[in-house]
Amino acid sequence: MDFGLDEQTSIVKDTARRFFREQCPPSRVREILATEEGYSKDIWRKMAGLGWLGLLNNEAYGGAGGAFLEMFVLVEEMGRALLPSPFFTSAVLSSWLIEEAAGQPRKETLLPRMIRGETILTAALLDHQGRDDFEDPALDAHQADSSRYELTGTRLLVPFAHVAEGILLCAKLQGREGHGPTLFLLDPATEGLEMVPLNTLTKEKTFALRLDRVGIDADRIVGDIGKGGIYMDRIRPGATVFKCAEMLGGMERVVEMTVAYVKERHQFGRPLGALQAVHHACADMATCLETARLIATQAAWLLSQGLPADKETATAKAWCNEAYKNCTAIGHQLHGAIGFTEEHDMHLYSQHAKASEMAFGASWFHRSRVADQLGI
Amino acid sequence: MDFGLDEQTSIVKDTARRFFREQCPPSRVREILATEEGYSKDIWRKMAGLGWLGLLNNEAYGGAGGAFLEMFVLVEEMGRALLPSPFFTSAVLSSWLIEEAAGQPRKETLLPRMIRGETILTAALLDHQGRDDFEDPALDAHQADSSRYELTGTRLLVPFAHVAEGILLCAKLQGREGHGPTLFLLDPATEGLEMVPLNTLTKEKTFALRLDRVGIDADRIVGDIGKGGIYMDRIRPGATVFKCAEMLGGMERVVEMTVAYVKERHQFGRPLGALQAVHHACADMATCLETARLIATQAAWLLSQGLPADKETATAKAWCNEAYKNCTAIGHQLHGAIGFTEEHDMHLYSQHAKASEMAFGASWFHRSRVADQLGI
Amino acid sequence: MRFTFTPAQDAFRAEVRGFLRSEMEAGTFSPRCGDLFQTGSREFSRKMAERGWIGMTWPREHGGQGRPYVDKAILMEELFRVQAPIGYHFLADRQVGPALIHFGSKQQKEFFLPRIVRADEGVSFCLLFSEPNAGSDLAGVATTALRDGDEYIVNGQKVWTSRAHVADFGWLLARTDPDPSANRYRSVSEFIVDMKSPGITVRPIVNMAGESNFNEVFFEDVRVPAASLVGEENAGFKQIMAQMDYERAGLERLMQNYPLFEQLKQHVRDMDPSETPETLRAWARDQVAQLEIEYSVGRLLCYYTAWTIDQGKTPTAQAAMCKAFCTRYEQKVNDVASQILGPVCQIRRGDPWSPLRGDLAESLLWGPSYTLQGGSVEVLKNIVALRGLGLPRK
Amino acid sequence: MRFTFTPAQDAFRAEVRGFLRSEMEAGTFSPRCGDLFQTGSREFSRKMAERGWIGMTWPREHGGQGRPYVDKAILMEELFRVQAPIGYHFLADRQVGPALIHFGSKQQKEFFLPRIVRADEGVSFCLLFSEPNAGSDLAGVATTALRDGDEYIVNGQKVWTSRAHVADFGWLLARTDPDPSANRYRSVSEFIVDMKSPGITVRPIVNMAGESNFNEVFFEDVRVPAASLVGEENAGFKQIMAQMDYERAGLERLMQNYPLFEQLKQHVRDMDPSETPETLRAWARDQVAQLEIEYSVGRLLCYYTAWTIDQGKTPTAQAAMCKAFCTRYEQKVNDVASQILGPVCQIRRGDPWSPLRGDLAESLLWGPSYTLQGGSVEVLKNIVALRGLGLPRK
Repeated sequence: MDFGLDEQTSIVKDTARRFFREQCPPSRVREILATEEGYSKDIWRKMAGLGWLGLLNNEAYGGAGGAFLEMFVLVEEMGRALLPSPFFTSAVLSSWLIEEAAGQPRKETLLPRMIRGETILTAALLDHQGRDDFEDPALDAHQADSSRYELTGTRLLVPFAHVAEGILLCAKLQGREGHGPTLFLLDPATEGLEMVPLNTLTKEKTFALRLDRVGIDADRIVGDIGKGGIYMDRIRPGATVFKCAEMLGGMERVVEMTVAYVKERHQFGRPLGALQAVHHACADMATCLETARLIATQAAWLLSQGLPADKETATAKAWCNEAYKNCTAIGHQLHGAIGFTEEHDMHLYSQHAKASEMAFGASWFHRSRVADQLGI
Repeated sequence: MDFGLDEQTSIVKDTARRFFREQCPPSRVREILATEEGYSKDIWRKMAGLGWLGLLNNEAYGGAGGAFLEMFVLVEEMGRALLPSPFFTSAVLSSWLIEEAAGQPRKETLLPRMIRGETILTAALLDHQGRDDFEDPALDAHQADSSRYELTGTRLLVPFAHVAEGILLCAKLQGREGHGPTLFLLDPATEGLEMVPLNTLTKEKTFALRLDRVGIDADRIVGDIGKGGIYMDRIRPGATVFKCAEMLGGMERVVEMTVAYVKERHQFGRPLGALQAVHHACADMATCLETARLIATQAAWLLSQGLPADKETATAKAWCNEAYKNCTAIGHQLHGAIGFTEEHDMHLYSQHAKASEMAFGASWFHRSRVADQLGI
Repeated sequence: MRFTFTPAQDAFRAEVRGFLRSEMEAGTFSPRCGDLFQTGSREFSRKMAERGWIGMTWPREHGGQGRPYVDKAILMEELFRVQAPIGYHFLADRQVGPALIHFGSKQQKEFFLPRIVRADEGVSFCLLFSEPNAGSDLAGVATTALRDGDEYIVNGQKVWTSRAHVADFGWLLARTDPDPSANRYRSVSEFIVDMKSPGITVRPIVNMAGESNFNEVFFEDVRVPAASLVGEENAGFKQIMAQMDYERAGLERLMQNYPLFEQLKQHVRDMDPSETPETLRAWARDQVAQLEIEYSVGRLLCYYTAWTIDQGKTPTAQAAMCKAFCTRYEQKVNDVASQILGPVCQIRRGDPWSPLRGDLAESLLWGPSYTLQGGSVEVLKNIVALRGLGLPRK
Repeated sequence: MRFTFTPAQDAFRAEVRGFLRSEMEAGTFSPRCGDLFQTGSREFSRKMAERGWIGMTWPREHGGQGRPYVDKAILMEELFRVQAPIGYHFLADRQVGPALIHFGSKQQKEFFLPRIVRADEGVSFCLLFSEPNAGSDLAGVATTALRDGDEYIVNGQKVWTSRAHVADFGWLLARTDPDPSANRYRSVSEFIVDMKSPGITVRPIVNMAGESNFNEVFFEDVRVPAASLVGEENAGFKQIMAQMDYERAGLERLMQNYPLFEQLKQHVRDMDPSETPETLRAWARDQVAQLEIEYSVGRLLCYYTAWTIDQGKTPTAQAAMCKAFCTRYEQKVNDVASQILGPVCQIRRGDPWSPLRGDLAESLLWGPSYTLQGGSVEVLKNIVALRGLGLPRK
């Protein structure tokens, strides 16, 4: 057992902390959210320059060769800063899916450009009900002619689709070459694709896609026909754990902010933080944070070593979901009305907590996966 | 809406409070539990004299004619005093089952003697796994000859079987006259019946019954063949609500005891009860008690009026289960080590809370009944 | 004992429900979660006034109907069930009227009470209690009101004031004894302030739901006639504590997201077994049943508190318990609903994919405020312990 | 970073497990829930001593093995997994030894440490901390130890003392500065007292499980040599707080009812779908998974605390957090298990119908004590807030 960060990982974490503190203070978060793009091209370029867009990719394409733990701490710092950016959907999900699924030529075309920050992809994981349906997609791909398919269905909550060069989505293919869940890389400019901006809690740019017999060429299939679910299965545990990292960062900031506030704020003639109820609430927050950090880092380490981690991943997500939620609830309670104002940062974190709780499975889902692992 | 007790009910409650305070203080509870009989014949006689053994029975047999709310407050006071006695199994369950199921002659033979305190019955509701199985009993009754059956199976946690004149049990009858769950009144002296005393948390006298082809005459069938489940269904809602009453009484005493203790006990140089954490814990206890009282009394009142109360009964038991458990947990936490000693009363209540939580359905069961009522 | 309503009460409920149904059919409003106390129009309030539904519990000599609080609770339950737009008169009806009846001068009563009851123009109120440095601690207000001849001069800042930008009058709590050595519980007073007075500036605060439902209010040498003092000078804290008991007991603390709960039940009923994982169905069933149980408990607690008031008792501890319990329930509804609905819970009202008519996302935004308004859960539990159980303060 | 054990640690675990398996096969003990710290024999402790498993983390110059706390945690996890009978040496190993190493005199170290490590006869300890009026508040002890020449004279009463009736020595906390105006945190001292000293009376207390696992201990003019003082006079409170950090971090706070949890999982695995309501199965599945999650979290927290000690840090807040978290988990196991098993949960060990080998009923009896020993949850959370987060005391 060794719970300490390696030097290399520590350096990434410290660098990221400094970088986001300078580049993306809370005031900047609000500004970026209000722009049309919903992210800062300037920050994106700088992140590319730091090599952060290719942490998971092969060195052959300019990546860092699967720097899993570095990615973990980097995403944690992003969560802390609440950086609005397509990083998760592009540099985590999409570039990894391409890495796992695509053939050599597509990798060579796409990955170096993605890693250099020249292009962005996004992944459309959720069906019309908001369910992750890679196993059995509610999106249909019917063969139109020998080299063309038609896509029909709805995708929800597709982040940054408006700035992406391509949208990865999984459709149930029925065709001459085979059938089953198949990964496609859709061009957002494709005729007939309707892209509706969604107004959500976090204000992150995200879209509904309506596809009604939208044509797509067969050469836009990524990887093998019928293997969409398998590709997604390869990246889902890691993606889940990176989502935990993002939550950890947010949680840490909420605890810091709240503890600082109760130390300074006076009520009934003494600091709020001298009340026993406040002691206990803060102790609960600190416990949530410390335990979430341990359990998420454990899963990350196991995955980084290529060790089995199904149970640990499910445990981590189930625990982080509840821990972050508890922390923001306590944070709001202790901040009182001030935390409920638009100008305060507290609510940015509570929206983030809710959005990330929902991503890659709510707690009931992960408890059920733990139960599976226990054979019950 | 009128949340006040009627005068008649108030009188019973006050009388019972005084009676148990005098007759059954905590020291006496321990003495009674240590006796062979496990109850006080003297107190039993006096209770008969007060008319309390026939509250649910028809006036024709010496009963009070279904004094449902009086029974509710009486059982509440018993729970408060933790009176060890066969009252619940005999004067609630058995006499009511007889009233609902038996023919005139049996009622005339049994009920007046039960109400006068001359005899005790008990009801064996639970199978070998501890499940209430009146619908589909795990106890078999096979026809041995034209007027005899043989009972085979196990009954658990049958209270006071050692002092009962008869044991009501429901067996799955397969015979020439019919079949289905059927109520029998078994003589405890019947040859072949094995009665094993059980050592339980509450120390109440209770038994396992082992029946291996135990013979019983056909005239010991109570009511109609195949209707055992129906008879039980008639009394189960009321029995459940009376169990809630018992829990209410216990809960009230726990709250009183604990609040008194934290006012008087000093720690860190001031009363324990001046700590904010103790304020909040006591407020939680008080809320449990107040809400449990309201919700249980609502169900009792509806049943007393013959109104539908399935949802309210399930709500009451689910709520009382958790409320009593919370109160004893907080009570133990605030009493500290002293509450963990044999000589302190606290643990008598926590055992009672656990035993009564389990009686007539744990919370998951009643939540599921509420869900049924909601149509979900 | 009678754990149900009288036929007259049932008829009254049916009458209220009928009125609301026809208003909804006429398009006056629709049941939607959000800010329960903000939405309103004088027109709607006037219709309620016509039916005698404002000041219902007030004595007849003050223009009220002298009806029991249980009847009022029936009315409020029906209003909250559909989130009726009662903002114009809500605070005046719940708080201002009863406070004036208890502590107001003859002139104040005669001027305000009949106008409130009729929902006349110009008698909408806001509550000027909280300050940047005094949230739950009302004895700590720093805004001063200093006597100057026949007037008081008010200086200071209030915050979190709902409806300050539309209200005609403000119910102000201010320090009338500025001596720092004065007993803090005996140095504040209550006033009724005309919101159009020179020197008052109202600045909206945008909340996390993106709406400006509350405000900052600045006072700069605002002159208030001495006749606007309510009750005794320096007795404001005691007066306001008594008012709070009534504020806390209402069904509004249980039903802020009631439409969401109703829709959630329907959603779970309608979940297609072939499209829903069995685990989710079982979990949703268990959790929604628990919510239903807590709702039933909270509702009974509210009616019990109303009944207690009708018995002539002051329900201090009970009302605090009621609010602490009920607001926790409301937050659980949000949590369970979002877990059942999943990622789409984030999609806000107006988008076609916003689930449960948009009420889920809005309720999630408002959720943190449930346990803050009218005393935090922590303060409420202290009240239960100190006032209800007699635990020592020190 | 390495979130798993080294091959050497895996081998060590296997060795411990092998030893315990053969002891169980030989009938020395069987895994059963109850009083984890009470059961023990010198014989069993001696076998552990032979293997170097007592004083494992102590420096070699004190007879220890100088091994890391993580290794010790592996040992303890295996012991608790089967509830091995370690009562004879447990307190001396966990608490007395480390305290002597930090604060003991040369003679004390030389006499006690090697004997404890060997599990010699005559070095079993009990802890004389709690008093009738000082439970969690150790600075409030009233028992006095007053200097009289080369001796201290002890008078007073201790309570909740596990093993006082069998222990050879008592680790005593007593007031050495009886002046009531003295700083309460600088007026108590620690002593090692021979339990056979004249004037000591031990009276068993029967607990709610019907066992006399702890005692009252009365001191009447008990003469204790001055050389028995541990560390400095009047520095006892500071010393004991440092010791507590080590007491609180152990896996014993997570695993008091571990065999019950293992059996519960097996029970749920074995539940016959044809005999079990679907609702119960779904609920049990969800709840047991949640327990497993909390167990995993607690276990990691324990190892993390051990690792922190190995880094040379004092884990005050961490250890308090660990114990507060873990004991709550233990109580939840009891609650969930009883709801899954139903009414038979009440049937105590020994009866043929007692479920889960009797461990459920016994755990229910012991449950209330989980969150009391070694500082109540409330006190522990205060420590996290004050020491860990630096919140103000006043």
